[in-house]
Amino acid sequence: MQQVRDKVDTGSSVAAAVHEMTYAQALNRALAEELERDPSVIVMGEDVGAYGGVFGVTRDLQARFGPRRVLDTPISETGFLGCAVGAAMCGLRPVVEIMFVDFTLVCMDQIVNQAAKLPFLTGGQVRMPIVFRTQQGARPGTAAQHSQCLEALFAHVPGLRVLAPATPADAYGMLKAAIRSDDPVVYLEHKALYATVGPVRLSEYIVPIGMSNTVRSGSHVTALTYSAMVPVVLSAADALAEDGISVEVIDLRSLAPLDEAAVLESVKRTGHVVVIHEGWRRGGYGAELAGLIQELAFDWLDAPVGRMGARDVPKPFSPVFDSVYLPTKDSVISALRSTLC
Amino acid sequence: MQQVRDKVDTGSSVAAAVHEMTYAQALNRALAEELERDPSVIVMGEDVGAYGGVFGVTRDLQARFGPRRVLDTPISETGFLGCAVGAAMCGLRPVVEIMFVDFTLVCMDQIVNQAAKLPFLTGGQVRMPIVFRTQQGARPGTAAQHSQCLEALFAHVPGLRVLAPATPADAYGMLKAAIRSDDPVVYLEHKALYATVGPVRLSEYIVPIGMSNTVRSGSHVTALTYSAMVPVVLSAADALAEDGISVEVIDLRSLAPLDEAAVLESVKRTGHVVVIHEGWRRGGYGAELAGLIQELAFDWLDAPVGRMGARDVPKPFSPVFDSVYLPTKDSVISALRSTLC
Amino acid sequence: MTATWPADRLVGLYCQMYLVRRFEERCLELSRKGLIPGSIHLCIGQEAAAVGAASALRSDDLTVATYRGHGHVLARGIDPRAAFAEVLGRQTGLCKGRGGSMHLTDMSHGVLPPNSIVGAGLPIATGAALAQLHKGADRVVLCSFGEGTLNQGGAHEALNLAAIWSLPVIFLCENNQYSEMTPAYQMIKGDSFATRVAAYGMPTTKVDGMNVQAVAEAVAQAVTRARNGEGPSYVEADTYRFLGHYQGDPGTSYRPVDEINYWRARDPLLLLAAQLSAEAGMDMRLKAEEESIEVALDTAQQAALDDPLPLRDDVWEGLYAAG
Amino acid sequence: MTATWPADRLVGLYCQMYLVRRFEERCLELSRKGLIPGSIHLCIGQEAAAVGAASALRSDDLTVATYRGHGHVLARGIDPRAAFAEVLGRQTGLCKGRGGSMHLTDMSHGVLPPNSIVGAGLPIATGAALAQLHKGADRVVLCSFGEGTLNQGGAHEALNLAAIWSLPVIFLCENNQYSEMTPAYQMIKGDSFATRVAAYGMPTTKVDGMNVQAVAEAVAQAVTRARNGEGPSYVEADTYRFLGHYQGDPGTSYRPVDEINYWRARDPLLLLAAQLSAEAGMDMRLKAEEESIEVALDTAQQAALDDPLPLRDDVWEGLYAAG
Ligand SMILES: Cc1ncc(C[n+]2csc(CCOP(=O)(O)OP(=O)(O)O)c2C)c(N)n1
Ligand SMILES: Cc1ncc(C[n+]2csc(CCOP(=O)(O)OP(=O)(O)O)c2C)c(N)n1
Ligand SMILES: [Mg+2]
Ligand SMILES: [Mg+2]
Repeated sequence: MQQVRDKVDTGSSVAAAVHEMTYAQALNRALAEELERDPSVIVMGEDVGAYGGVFGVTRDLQARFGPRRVLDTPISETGFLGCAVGAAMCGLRPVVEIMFVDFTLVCMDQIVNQAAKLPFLTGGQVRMPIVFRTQQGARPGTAAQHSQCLEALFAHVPGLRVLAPATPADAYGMLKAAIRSDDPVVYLEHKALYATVGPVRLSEYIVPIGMSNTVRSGSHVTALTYSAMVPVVLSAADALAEDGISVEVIDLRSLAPLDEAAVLESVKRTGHVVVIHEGWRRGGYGAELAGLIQELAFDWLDAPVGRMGARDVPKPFSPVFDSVYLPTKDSVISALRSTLC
Repeated sequence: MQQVRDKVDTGSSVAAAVHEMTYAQALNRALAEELERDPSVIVMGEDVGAYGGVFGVTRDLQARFGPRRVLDTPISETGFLGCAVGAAMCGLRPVVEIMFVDFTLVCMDQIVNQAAKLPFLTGGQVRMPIVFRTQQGARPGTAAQHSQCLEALFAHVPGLRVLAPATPADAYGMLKAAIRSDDPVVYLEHKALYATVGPVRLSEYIVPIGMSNTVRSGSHVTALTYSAMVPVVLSAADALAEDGISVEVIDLRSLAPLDEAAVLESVKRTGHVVVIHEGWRRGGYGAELAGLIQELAFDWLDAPVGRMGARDVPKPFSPVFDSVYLPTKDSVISALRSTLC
Repeated sequence: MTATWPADRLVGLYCQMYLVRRFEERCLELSRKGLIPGSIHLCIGQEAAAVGAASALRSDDLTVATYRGHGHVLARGIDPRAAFAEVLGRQTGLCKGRGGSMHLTDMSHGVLPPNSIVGAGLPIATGAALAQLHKGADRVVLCSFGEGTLNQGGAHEALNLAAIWSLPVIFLCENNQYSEMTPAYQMIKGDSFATRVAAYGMPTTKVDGMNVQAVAEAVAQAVTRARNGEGPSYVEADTYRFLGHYQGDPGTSYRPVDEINYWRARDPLLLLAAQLSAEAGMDMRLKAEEESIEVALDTAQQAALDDPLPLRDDVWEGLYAAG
Repeated sequence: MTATWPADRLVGLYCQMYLVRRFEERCLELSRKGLIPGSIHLCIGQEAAAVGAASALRSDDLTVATYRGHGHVLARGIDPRAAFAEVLGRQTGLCKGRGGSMHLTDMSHGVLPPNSIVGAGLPIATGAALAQLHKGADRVVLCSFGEGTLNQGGAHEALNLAAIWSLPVIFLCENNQYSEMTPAYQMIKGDSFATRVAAYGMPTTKVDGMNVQAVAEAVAQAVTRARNGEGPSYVEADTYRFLGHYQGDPGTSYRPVDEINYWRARDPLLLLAAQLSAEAGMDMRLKAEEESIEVALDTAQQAALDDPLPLRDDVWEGLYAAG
C-alpha cells in the first residue's frame, strides 16, 4: 500500500538486511540497538520494564539491559520526566515513555519550561538529549482523554524537535536519530500504527531529523500529511489516480524542524495543496503550514491551502462519530478534488 | 493614544458613569461587582486573598467578601484548578488566578483534559463556568519561564474560550462576560498592561465574547492584533498615517471564538493584512489567522498574510534582545509597509 | 467492625455486588463480541469496595470515580440500561454516547464524571465538596481511586486542600495491589500508602476490601465526620482485581498464580454468601435475588442494544453552553 | 550539633555568608538604580542555609537551587564577576546574559540551572543523582527549595522517586515561614512539613537555619548517607527572609514587625560574629576579611558593569545543539 522512497541513508549499508516487522517491533529494535551501542542511553516509563510496555515497544529490554538501564516508574510523569531532564544534563540520554500523549498535560512543565528552555537559558552550558516517546491518535472507542493529537502544541515551542513516523522503517530510523540528537525530541507514535507491518533496513539506517519523504509523486496537487494519515491519504491518491488526478503525497515525518524546501518545491510545482492531519483543525499544525506556504509560495498558489484536521470537539466516544471526527479516505478525496476546481 | 470604539454595550447605561482607572483596577472592579451580584462566584489563587494578588487585581476582595468567597491557596495549581472544576460542576462560578501563564504548564490537565472536555463527554450534563485568569507577556528582564504567551495552545483546544483584553474598559467588560459565561474561559491579561490607565464605563458594561474592536479605521492594510501589541500597532499606524498609509487596526480581543466576520470584512476591503502578536511565530495564533484568511479571502488578497510574533526562542533575559525578540513599533511599520509593496 | 449486620441488610449489599459483577461480566462478553468499542476496565473482585462505600452515602451525596468506576456508579442506583447504552455508544446512554465506559456520569444520581486521567479526580472531588460547604449543604463527596494514584502529584495537592479547608470528602483508596502491570509496593518505599495521607492531617483507616460490611462501616464513619464538618478522611480497602487491567490484558503474566488464587478465594460475593448461608433458606433467597437481577440485566442490556446510535450531525452537541 | 568548630573553619563560613550578603545588597542597589532588569529574589537572612549546605559538599558535587539561589550558587565558589555580569545581562555572564538572576548556572562548578518554576527542581535533582549512580560516581546532589514548594505535586513525585531508587540527593528545605506573601503554616494542617517527607521513607532533620554550623553538620550527615549509597535525606532549616519576596515587595505589609525583629536579631552573620568575637583579635580579623571581600566585590561588580552586552544577532545561540 505504501511506497516508501527514502532519499537518504546515511549509515553504512554493508550489513544492512531488510526485515519485515511491525512498527512496534521496529521501535523495539531501535531501542535495543541504541541501548547496546551507547551505555548512556536509558529507558524510563510506566510498565516499560518488567512488562515491556503496554504497547510492547520496550519488550524484553529490561531483561536484556537490566533494571538500571530500563526503569519502571511510578505514575509520576512530572517526577520521571524531570528526572530525565536532570539526567540528560548530567550526561545520560534518557528515552522516556509517556503512555498516552494526553498524559503530557500533567507534566507539560518539564517538557516546555524545562527541557526546551534550559539549554538556551544557560547560554548553551547544558544540552538536553531526551526523547519523549509517546503515542497519540483516535481509534474507535477511545474517548476524549485518550485520543488527542497534540503535535501543534509541541511544534509551537522553540527548543523542541517534533517527529511523527508513519511506517516501521521510519519508526526505526527516526527513533535512532532522535536518540542521537542532543536536543529534546517529542517523538509521536500512533496507536493505530503499532501493528502495521513493513520492511525495515536494519543496522545503521538513520532518518535525519528535518527530512520529509515524498511517498508518492504527482503533478496536480500536493497532499501534506504525516503519521496514521499517510496511508489514508495514499489510498485517496490511488483512487484519484484512476480519475487521472495526480496527487503528490509528502509524509512530513519531521514537524519541527519542517522540511520547508521539499514542501515549497512541491507546492510551487503543483500550485495546489491540502494539509491533512488528525489534530484539531483550529490552530492545528496545518495552520502553521498554511501560514508558511501562503507566505512563501503566494504567487504559485492557484487555490488556497486546504486544511483538514479533526473536528474541533473532544473526541466523542461512540464510533458513529468517527467518520465525522477525523478525515477519511472519502473526505480527503473530495478535499483534493475540490481544491482543483 | 488608543481610540476605543466599541460597537456594542448590551447593558443598561442608565447609571453608567465613566471613570479613569488602571487595567488592574478595572479587573478588580469587575470581580467585586460580580462577587456582589452573584453569590455563586468565588475567587481562588495564590496570594489573592489577604494580600490582594501580586498584581493587585484582587485587592480588598477578601476583606469585603470574606475568606470563603476569596480563597488563598497553597502553591498547588493542579489542586486548586481541579477544585475549581469540581466546584463549577456543582454550581459555583470559580474565578481562579494562575499567577503567570507559564505556570499553566504544571496544571494543563485540569484546563485541557478536564474543564474543556467534561461538558462534552458527559453529553452536556455538566457546564463549566470557570474563568482561568492569568497574565502573560515579556517585559524587560523577564526570563524564559516568566514571559511566555501561550494563547495558541489554549485556542487550539475545543471547549475553551480564550480572551485577551487590551484596555481597562475591555478588562472590565470582558471579565464580566467571562464570569457570566457557562463555558470555561482562559482569560489572558498582560503584565505590561496592569498599570495602563483608561476610561471605563461602569455598571452593566459587558463585552460579548466573540466580538472584536476596530480601534482604528483604515483602507490600505489591515493589522490584526490583541493585548499589549494593540498600542504598539496603533502607534505604528499613526506613524504610517503621516506617510499617507491608512492602516485599519482590529483588536481581536476574543481569540476563541474569533470574530471571523469582522476580520474577513476588513481584509476583503483592504486586500492586505498583517497579524501581530507576542506569542512565538511558529505555530502561533497568527498561523490560524493566516490559514483562515487565505482560505476564506483568497481572491481578495493582494499579498500574503503577514505574520509577526516573538522570535522562536525562549525569551532571553538580557534586555538587549528585547527589540529582536518581540515586534516593535519599527518592525511593525516595516512589515505593514512591505506588505503594500 | 461491629457485630455482623442483620441478614436483610447484607442481602441488599449482596444484590448490589451481584449486579455490578454481572453487569461487568456482560460488558466483557459484549466487548469480546466486538459490540463495545475501546477499552473497558473492570472492577470484578473489587465490588465490596464500591458497594460498601456507596451504601454509606445519602442519595444526594456525590461520587467521583475513575475509569474503573462501573461499580461505584451502579451502586449509586443509576439505570443499568443507560449504563449499558453508554458503553455501547448509544444516544440513550448516560452521556449520550459521548463518554463511554470510562466516564459514566449521572448528575441526577450524584455521579460526577469519572476520570481517566490518573489522579485528576481528587482535586475535582475537593471542589465538589467546597461547593457543598459554600451552599451550606451537608452533602459529602466520595472520591475513589487506586493505590497507584497516590504517586501522582496532583493527588497530594488535593489531599492537602481537603485537609486545610476541612472539606467533606472521603478518599477511598482501592488498593488492588497493582497499577496496571506494576506491583504497587515496588513503587513506594515501605509498606504504607496511608502514612502519606496521614501526613496531611486526616484520619486514615485500612479495611478488608473483600468484606463489604467492613468497608461500609469504615466509610460510614468517614461520612459522619465529613457531614459533621470535621473534614476529610482516608479509607484504604485492600482488594484485588480478578481480571486484567483492561479487557485486553489477561492479568496473568505479571501476577503469580498463587496470589491470584489466594484473592479469588476471598471473592467478596463468595465470602458474603458463605457467611449468610448459615441462615436457614438463605441459599434459596440469594438464588432468587440473583435470578431477578439477571432478568433485569437481560432486559436492560437488550434494550440498550436496541437503542439508537447518536446522530452524526449532532457531533457538536454539549461542547458549549447554549447561546 | 557537636562541639563548636575551630574558629578558622567558622571564619571561612562567615566570609562566605558575608560574600553572599554583600553580593545581594549590591544587587539590590543595582536594581534600584535600574541597572538590573526584572525581578530579583534575595536570600538575605537565609545565608546560613546556603553556605552551611554548600560547605558539606565536595567540589564535584552538584547543586540544584531556585530563583532565590544566589547564596547557593556563590557558595559553590563561582566567579562573582560572572554572577554580576549575568544579573546585569552581559555576554560575560554565567549564562551569557540569557538566564538572569533566577537561573545562575555554572556547570563547571557543579551548579545546575536554578529553576523559577516552584517544585520543578526536585525531579531534576533526582535525575542528576540518577546519572551519578549510573556512572558509578559518588557525587551527591544538593537540592534546595522553600517550604511552600512542598505543596506542589511534582515535588512529591520526586521525593518518592529518590526514595524508591535510593538516590544520592539531599533535599534542603529552607523554611523561611512564607511563600510569597502567604504564611507557610496557613497552607498546611498541623505544624510539620517534615512528616510529609518522612512518609516517603527517608530520614528528616530540622535545624536552626540561622546557625551555619548546625546546617553544615546536618547536611554533612545527609551527604555521607548519600555518598555511601544509603539514599536521600531531608533537612529542614528554619530561617527567614529579611526582605520581601522580591525587590519590589517591602515584605512588611503581611508580616508582623515583632516577627521581623525577632528574626533579624537572629541574623546568621551577627550570631556567628558574636560567637566568634569571644576569641581575641577576632573582631579585627573579621573586619579585615570583610574589607577584602568588599574590594573583591567592587572589582567584580565594576568589571561586570564594564562588560559588553550580548550581540543582538546572536539571539539564536544555544537553542539547539550545533549541527
Ligand atoms: C496521568 C496518567 N498517567 C498514566 C495513566 C495510565 N494508567 C491508567 S490506569 C493506570 C494505573 C492506575 O493504578 P491505580 O491507581 O492503582 O488504579 P487501578 O487501575 O489499579 O484501579 C495507569 C498508569 C493515566 N491514565 N493517567
Ligand atoms: C508552579 C509555580 N507556581 C507559582 C509560582 C510563583 N511563586 C514564585 S515563588 C513562590 C513562593 C515559593 O515559596 P517557597 O517555596 O516557600 O520559597 P521561598 O520563595 O519562600 O524561598 C511562588 C508562589 C511559581 N514560580 N511557580
Ligand atoms: Mg491499583
Ligand atoms: Mg518560603
